[in-house]
Amino acid sequence: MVTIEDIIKEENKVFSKTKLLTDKTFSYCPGCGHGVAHRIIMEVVEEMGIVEQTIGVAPVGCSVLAYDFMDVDMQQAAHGRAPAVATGISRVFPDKYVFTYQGDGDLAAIGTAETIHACSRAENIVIFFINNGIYGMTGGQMAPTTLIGMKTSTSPHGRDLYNMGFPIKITEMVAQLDGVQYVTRQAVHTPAAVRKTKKAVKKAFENVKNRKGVSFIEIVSNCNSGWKMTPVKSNEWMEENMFPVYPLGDIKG
Amino acid sequence: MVTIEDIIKEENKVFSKTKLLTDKTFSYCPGCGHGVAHRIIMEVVEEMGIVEQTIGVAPVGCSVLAYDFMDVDMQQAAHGRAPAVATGISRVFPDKYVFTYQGDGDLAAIGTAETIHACSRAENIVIFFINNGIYGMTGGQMAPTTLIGMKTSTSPHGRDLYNMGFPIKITEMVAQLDGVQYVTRQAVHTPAAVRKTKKAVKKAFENVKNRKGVSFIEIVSNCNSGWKMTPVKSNEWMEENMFPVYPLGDIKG
Amino acid sequence: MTEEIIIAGFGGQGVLSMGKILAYSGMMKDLEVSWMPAYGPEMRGGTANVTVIVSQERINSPVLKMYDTAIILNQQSMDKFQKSVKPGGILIYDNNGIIHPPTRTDIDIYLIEANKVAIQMKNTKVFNMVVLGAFLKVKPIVNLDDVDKGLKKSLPERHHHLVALNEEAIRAGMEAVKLQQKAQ
Amino acid sequence: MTEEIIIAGFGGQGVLSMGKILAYSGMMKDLEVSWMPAYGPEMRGGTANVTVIVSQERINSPVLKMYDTAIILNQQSMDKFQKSVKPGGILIYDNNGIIHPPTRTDIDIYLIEANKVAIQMKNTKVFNMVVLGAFLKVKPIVNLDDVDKGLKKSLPERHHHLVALNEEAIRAGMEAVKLQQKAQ
Amino acid sequence: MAKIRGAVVVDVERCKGCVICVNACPTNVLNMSKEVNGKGYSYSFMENPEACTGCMSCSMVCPDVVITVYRMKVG
Amino acid sequence: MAKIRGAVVVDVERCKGCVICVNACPTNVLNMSKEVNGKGYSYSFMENPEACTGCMSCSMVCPDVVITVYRMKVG
Amino acid sequence: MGELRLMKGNEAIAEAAIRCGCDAYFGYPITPQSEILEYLTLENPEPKTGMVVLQAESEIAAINMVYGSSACGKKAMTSSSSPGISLKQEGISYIAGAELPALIVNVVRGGPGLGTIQPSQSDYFQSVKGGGHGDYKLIVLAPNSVQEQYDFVALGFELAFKYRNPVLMLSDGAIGQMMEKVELTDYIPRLTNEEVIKRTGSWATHGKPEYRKHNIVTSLNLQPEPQEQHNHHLQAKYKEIEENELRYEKFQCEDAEYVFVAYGTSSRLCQKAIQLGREKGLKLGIIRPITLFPYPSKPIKKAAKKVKAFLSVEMSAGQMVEDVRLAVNGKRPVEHYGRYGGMIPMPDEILEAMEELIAKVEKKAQKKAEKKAKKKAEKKAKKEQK
Amino acid sequence: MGELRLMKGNEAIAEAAIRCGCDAYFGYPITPQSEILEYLTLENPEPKTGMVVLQAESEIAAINMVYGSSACGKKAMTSSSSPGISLKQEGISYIAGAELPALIVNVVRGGPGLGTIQPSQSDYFQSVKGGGHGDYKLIVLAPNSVQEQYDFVALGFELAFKYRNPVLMLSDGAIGQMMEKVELTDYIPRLTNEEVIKRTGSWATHGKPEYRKHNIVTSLNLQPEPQEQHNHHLQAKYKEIEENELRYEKFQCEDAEYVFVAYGTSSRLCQKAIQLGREKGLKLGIIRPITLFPYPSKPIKKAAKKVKAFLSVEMSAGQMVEDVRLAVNGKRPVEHYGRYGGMIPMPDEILEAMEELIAKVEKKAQKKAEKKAKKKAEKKAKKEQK
Ligand SMILES: Cc1ncc(C[n+]2csc(CCOP(=O)(O)OP(=O)(O)O)c2C)c(N)n1
Ligand SMILES: Cc1ncc(C[n+]2csc(CCOP(=O)(O)OP(=O)(O)O)c2C)c(N)n1
Ligand code: SF4
Ligand code: SF4
Ligand code: SF4
Ligand code: SF4
Repeated sequence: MVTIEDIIKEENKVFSKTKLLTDKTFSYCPGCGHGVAHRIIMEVVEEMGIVEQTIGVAPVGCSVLAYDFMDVDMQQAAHGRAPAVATGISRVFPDKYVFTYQGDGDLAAIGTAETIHACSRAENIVIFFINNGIYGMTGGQMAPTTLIGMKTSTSPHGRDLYNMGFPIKITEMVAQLDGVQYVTRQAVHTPAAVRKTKKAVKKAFENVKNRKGVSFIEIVSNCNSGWKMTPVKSNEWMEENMFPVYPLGDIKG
Repeated sequence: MVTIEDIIKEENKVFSKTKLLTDKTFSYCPGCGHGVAHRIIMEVVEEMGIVEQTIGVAPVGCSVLAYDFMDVDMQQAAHGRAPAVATGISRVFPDKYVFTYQGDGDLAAIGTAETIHACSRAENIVIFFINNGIYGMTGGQMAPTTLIGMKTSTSPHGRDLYNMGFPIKITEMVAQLDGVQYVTRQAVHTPAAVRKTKKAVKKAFENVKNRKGVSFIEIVSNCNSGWKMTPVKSNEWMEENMFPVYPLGDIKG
Repeated sequence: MTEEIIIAGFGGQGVLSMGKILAYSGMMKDLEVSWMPAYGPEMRGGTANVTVIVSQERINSPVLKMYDTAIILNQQSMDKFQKSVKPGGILIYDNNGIIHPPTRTDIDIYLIEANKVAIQMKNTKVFNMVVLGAFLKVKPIVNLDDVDKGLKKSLPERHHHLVALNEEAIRAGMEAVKLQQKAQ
Repeated sequence: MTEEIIIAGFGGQGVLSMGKILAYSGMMKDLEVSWMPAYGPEMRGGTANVTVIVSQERINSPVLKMYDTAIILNQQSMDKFQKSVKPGGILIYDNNGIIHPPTRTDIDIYLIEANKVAIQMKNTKVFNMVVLGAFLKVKPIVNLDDVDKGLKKSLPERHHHLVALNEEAIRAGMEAVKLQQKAQ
Repeated sequence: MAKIRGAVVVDVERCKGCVICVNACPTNVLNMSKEVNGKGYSYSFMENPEACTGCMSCSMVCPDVVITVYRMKVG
Repeated sequence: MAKIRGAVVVDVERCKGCVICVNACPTNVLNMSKEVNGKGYSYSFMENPEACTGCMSCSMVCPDVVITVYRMKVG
Repeated sequence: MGELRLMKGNEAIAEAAIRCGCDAYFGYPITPQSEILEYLTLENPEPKTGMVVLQAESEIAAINMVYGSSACGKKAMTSSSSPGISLKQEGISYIAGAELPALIVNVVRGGPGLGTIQPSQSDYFQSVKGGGHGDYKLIVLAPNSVQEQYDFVALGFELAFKYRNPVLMLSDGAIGQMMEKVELTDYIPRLTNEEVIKRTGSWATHGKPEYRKHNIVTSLNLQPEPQEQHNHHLQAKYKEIEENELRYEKFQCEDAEYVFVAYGTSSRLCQKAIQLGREKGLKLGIIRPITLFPYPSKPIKKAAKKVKAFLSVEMSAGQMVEDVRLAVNGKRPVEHYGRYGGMIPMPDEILEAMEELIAKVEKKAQKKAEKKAKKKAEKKAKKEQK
Repeated sequence: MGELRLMKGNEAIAEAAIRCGCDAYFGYPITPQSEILEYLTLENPEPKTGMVVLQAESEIAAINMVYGSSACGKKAMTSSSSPGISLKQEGISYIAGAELPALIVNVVRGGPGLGTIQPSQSDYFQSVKGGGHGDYKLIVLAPNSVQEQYDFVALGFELAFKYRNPVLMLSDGAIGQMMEKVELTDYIPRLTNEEVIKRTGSWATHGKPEYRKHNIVTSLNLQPEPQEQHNHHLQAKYKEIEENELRYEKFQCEDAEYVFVAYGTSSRLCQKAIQLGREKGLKLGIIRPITLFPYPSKPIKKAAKKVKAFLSVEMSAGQMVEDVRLAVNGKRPVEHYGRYGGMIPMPDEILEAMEELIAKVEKKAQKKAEKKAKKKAEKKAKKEQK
């Protein structure tokens, strides 16, 4: 009989944390998709062997501390301005792999202009857009991507069209821009989704290598704290409610 | 024989300046399209009899002095923020006809976020977007809508893709937003174009009456000073070069 | 009369709302009150504490370094706030999860096994009310009537049916609190 | 030596570039120079004026209220700047379009019919160089050599063939300028 | 058949001489003056007044709204 | 035919008890502990270790990257 | 007496807005003030009072929405915390330049940059001297209690409309997050459009009726001369505000030898320090500016006649202390004590700082006295020698 | 001697950037400084020196691009004019908080709001006291000639990197638009990436090599304690800057009884006023702050010992005058003379203002003397009576 001890041996290890994640425990809530997204990105950087060329930008949002977890050179950016900051980096270091890691509040509300113009200028960067339909860090307020009827701390009676307008599909808008090479919408809540997302991440970094302009990866994710659900429930809710509005798959390139 | 004096009689008058334009001489350069656009808008306001309900917003740009020419209540807005200002007006005066009158630098560069979010929120306003492919007021600098290869004072060797990115078709982007009812692209350089534009303007104000959300009217126009051409030549150049990139016609609604 | 209190524990223990009810009760008795939470990122998961002051006079500083009473509900808070009780003051604590019990000898130390009591009451949500009961037994700065009114004020209408249960918990706390050590 | 000059006229008359060439010429002669335009929305179409100072010493204020010399090229500027010539100073003007000629008696007044001269030369673009010539005749603060160098410096290479034409215009201006009235 | 005759009045002092109306007139009524107005612009005037049909093409495109148009049936 | 056996090691102190791995495991290997860790979270553990194939489904979705996976061919 | 409620400072602002007839709130989430927007969206006043509440896409959009609304003669407000207020600086300068009545709340947190979310008072300069461009002044109200957070909303609007000038309520994370008793005032109905037009018809945009010229709201002057005129007008207005609207509070100053100057949260901490100090026999008092512009320079100057020294206490590296120094103008020592970056100084450290200042001053005085005595003695000795 | 060229102040800045090895310029058009971007795009330095020039979509984007570049250890700069600088305040606070070296140019125009495009000095408070949130300081350089516009670019970068602190060049429309002689310096090649890494490897982001920990650029501290520590560090740095980097100029101060204090354009105007005044026999001088932070408080304080009064001359309603007052600390009268909203005061009006001040001071002195004399006489009379 094979015992567990027989299996748990260095030579049998098939999955462990990438070295490019630090030893710090993620500051995210239990079950939050930010962690998986972090991991995938760092795995790709590790696998491509580009850590010496990689510079990340994390604006405010729950992932403001990404610099504590991702073991690459990182800049913390002002709310909404990560694409401008990334432009500043990429322009003076044209050979680096520069990425931003932004929430929906950040990218699609206050940062709309910076997002659209970095894309339109075809900056040679990767934009990761974590769409959890809410402002996580500040306590669950409504985001531009909040669904109609969804309750948040600033739409406590549900987002209503009349007052608060429509959810924005900024990813589809960005896809229209000539400066954008590759646009895809993914998720990280199931093993299959994670595998697809990882492929997309790899493709995005390859695009940087080939100087193709912006690669834009939306990751539809949960915010169980903001949504006030258990992690498992939140993932189900996400499939049922978010995916119809934000359908997964490649949009461009 | 009928003499000219016979014809020039009050009862034969078929066209004269609308009362809603003040007596001040436009501050625009000779041949600039801003003047025609002003006239059409004021004519429609007059014809619809809504002057008591009309409030206009003009941000900086050559038309910053629109308030000197349009004889309706007007607010001067900060660069790029007219849609936010208009939101502020329309929300406290929901029954008013609120319009913005913005240049391409204003609407499509610094004001991108305000434009897109006012549209997304379905504010009940009209946005006039005068696209002359240049920053007129400040001396002919490159705008987001400047064509590839076009020379401006900040793209003196011609706009090049690599450094300055692609022209933005913000009108097409805006058309994608659910909060926008009506999107059209027009011009004011020929009698026929003017007539079409006027129809569009009327439709836009009708939409406000019916609380339909944003009506967005792009007017592709000349800036002979910025383009360094005579007015007549600039209109020809516009037809040949601008219209292929910014084709006229209704885009939505 | 001025009573300066710190209540400190884990995020989920109802520390803030206990402080709120106490403050509300004081208000019902026409006293001046202040409720000052330590807020910040630690709120999520981490520790929580709130300074409550109840007084017959206008309250000046809502934050303090030394307190008349410290109500301590976990070890971290014990480490932080034991030393902040004024000499001759009061420390009330729940020993659940406490590894190093209080050691000061110049203050009155009370034990309230609120966790236990709440479990006995088959409702862990009333934990904080049990603690409140303990405090009010030791320092009856407001009476049950005030608390009743305070509860009603601070709970939304649809939760008013819980008032009775909360009262019960407070009484249970009053009974369960034990003087462990008198100031020497 | 310090010469404080205002040149004022219409937008298209080459007022600013005339000032620039004068300043550049001064520079070529190792003098200190400053060139301060009145800028603003009036630039488009309206009036234009520039203060040029040429001095052996470090220049302090680049803007002034009173000038040694005023070069005036339209009525509006006459109205504005006639009074700003220092007593004993100089006023040079082109009478084309001037309805109210200068009336001051405490300054030297020179007339330069630059418009006429330029038309005679069949090149209205040299108008401002004719005026410059007039000024340099009256106040030879720089010599033609310096102007030559200044022109070359201020014109882009591809326009250097125009230097000779400009020089000719300057000489024409030098000849054409007439003293209308000596300060009394 | 009744003929339509038109005429335009250009507010000379406000005309900026942009030539756009001249260009727009389908019957070549307008041309630019030799003289200039107070602002230094040559201005538009009816060179062939007989050809004017009062179609308003010029007034439609005049950026400075300085053209008034008259029209009457003749005959 | 060679069978694949797997095993996972959960870094118990870093597990946040989100249950996502439990849900993701196709062979129902994992479950949540009765006890809590130092941070007060119940944590994931192999309830049915024999069923583990080392498919990495759990580790793929663990938001805190606390699962290490081992796999070997058996027989 | 009005209804009493236990409220957070942030909530009090929101409730006050609803009750005082505010027409519109535009905001964007940021800690530690998000409760204002949250409370308002929960209460959802629009169906009840007609007050509009809107989450803007950014702080910049929010301040420009306020511009639009207040240029209509409506009572409009926004709130944010430090980084968000920095973003609003252009908008604030426009509002001041166009002379619009508006209320802006800054619930200050520690800076610079992203900083912390804990309370601070390090935006004093920005608020009082002018964070935006140009010569303008905001009327700055500095509440130090939840009740004042409540009261200063109505007061803010009153002043804003009285002078057609933006009013800034300079709060901080401590007052925003703490709960105290608040006495609520009755609901004042929003002005009807007719009333708004009556009150603001001379300048605001409501749509131009037949009987008047069109109204224009702008801060532009292409020519510098009229712009200077406009600035003169603004300066005259600021002077008027200085003369009429000074608000401050003195506490235990009658016999005080040493006086704190502190506003907002710090003033509460100082009051406790005074209590502790008086228990020790120290004669301490405090002057609390309630309006930071206009600043109570005159009362401080007057106090300088009797007081031996001033200690300016701020949760900053020392900003308001400059205004204390300007007021005292060298007459007395003025020092600063501060904690910052999100730290709150405890009353006992404040007292310690004051004791140090006292020691310093007394030592100096003693030395001076000794010197004098010595001189006298020497003189005497000399005389006697003679 | 380097090549001489007649240049606009704005052009001088652009040329200096190219020549001093600047890595990146990010800007957005606004009068009266658009020539900087225009000159740079025309010169198109990228193919020649590798310097990047980019027109951003807004001032906010531009300042954040600067953040990104300078966090890479590169020499990055931006420029704007007043309203645009207001928009950059959040970004500036971030750059200061994250301790990044960067150069920001403000070619000031008249405010508030949209104001005018004519020169002004009404952004002094914003520049010197902190337009953004939090306790931070910019090193502020105030050129008063086109040559200094040129020189202060290299100097600005030098100081920015020496202290890892943003440097603001506070210019105005007059210096930006005027032409003067400029002596150009030689081209200094941009640092290579290796040199950049050598110089900034301890903190900047270049991509993490094996041998070091990852570098993080941030201004965030979730806990207030470390944020206070960070602030202490910043304050210590500012003190160091105050000790080392003070720059000012005295002109005709040796025998001066009355002294102007003025910076930038105003200082040039005052020099002319001094010339005019000396022609009349008035003993006038000027202290010109070249750095506005650090401010020449000590030299002014020292001067106060001999000088009878100071006149602060600014193109503003009176901003820097506060710093003069703080320096003089009540020892002498300090007054302000200003034109604003885009107006430039003429040297002769400045002289007039000074003459008024002189008259006032002398009258007071005379009165005092008379009083004294009267008292003496009375005393004498009394004595004699006795
Ligand atoms: C200028 C500015 N405004 C507001 C904030 C407050 N703030 C911090 S993060 C955030 C939004 C976070 O939401 P999102 O970008 O969706 O990321 P998430 O936290 O959901 O991952 C806000 C509004 C800020 N830090 N700066
Ligand atoms: C915050 C700010 N940035 C820049 C400017 C300068 N500015 C005024 S108008 C303008 C752009 C004008 O271009 P556009 O919007 O295309 O209008 P146009 O003049 O061409 O009609 C700019 C950059 C300003 N006034 N405010
Ligand atoms: S608040 Fe939401 S987004 Fe933020 S860490 Fe928690 S679950 Fe994730
Ligand atoms: S600069 Fe261009 S847009 Fe402006 S008025 Fe002249 S032609 Fe029109
Ligand atoms: S279009 Fe109007 S402005 Fe232009 S030439 Fe004709 S009449 Fe004059
Ligand atoms: S997914 Fe990870 S954190 Fe969540 S329960 Fe499983 S092991 Fe724990």
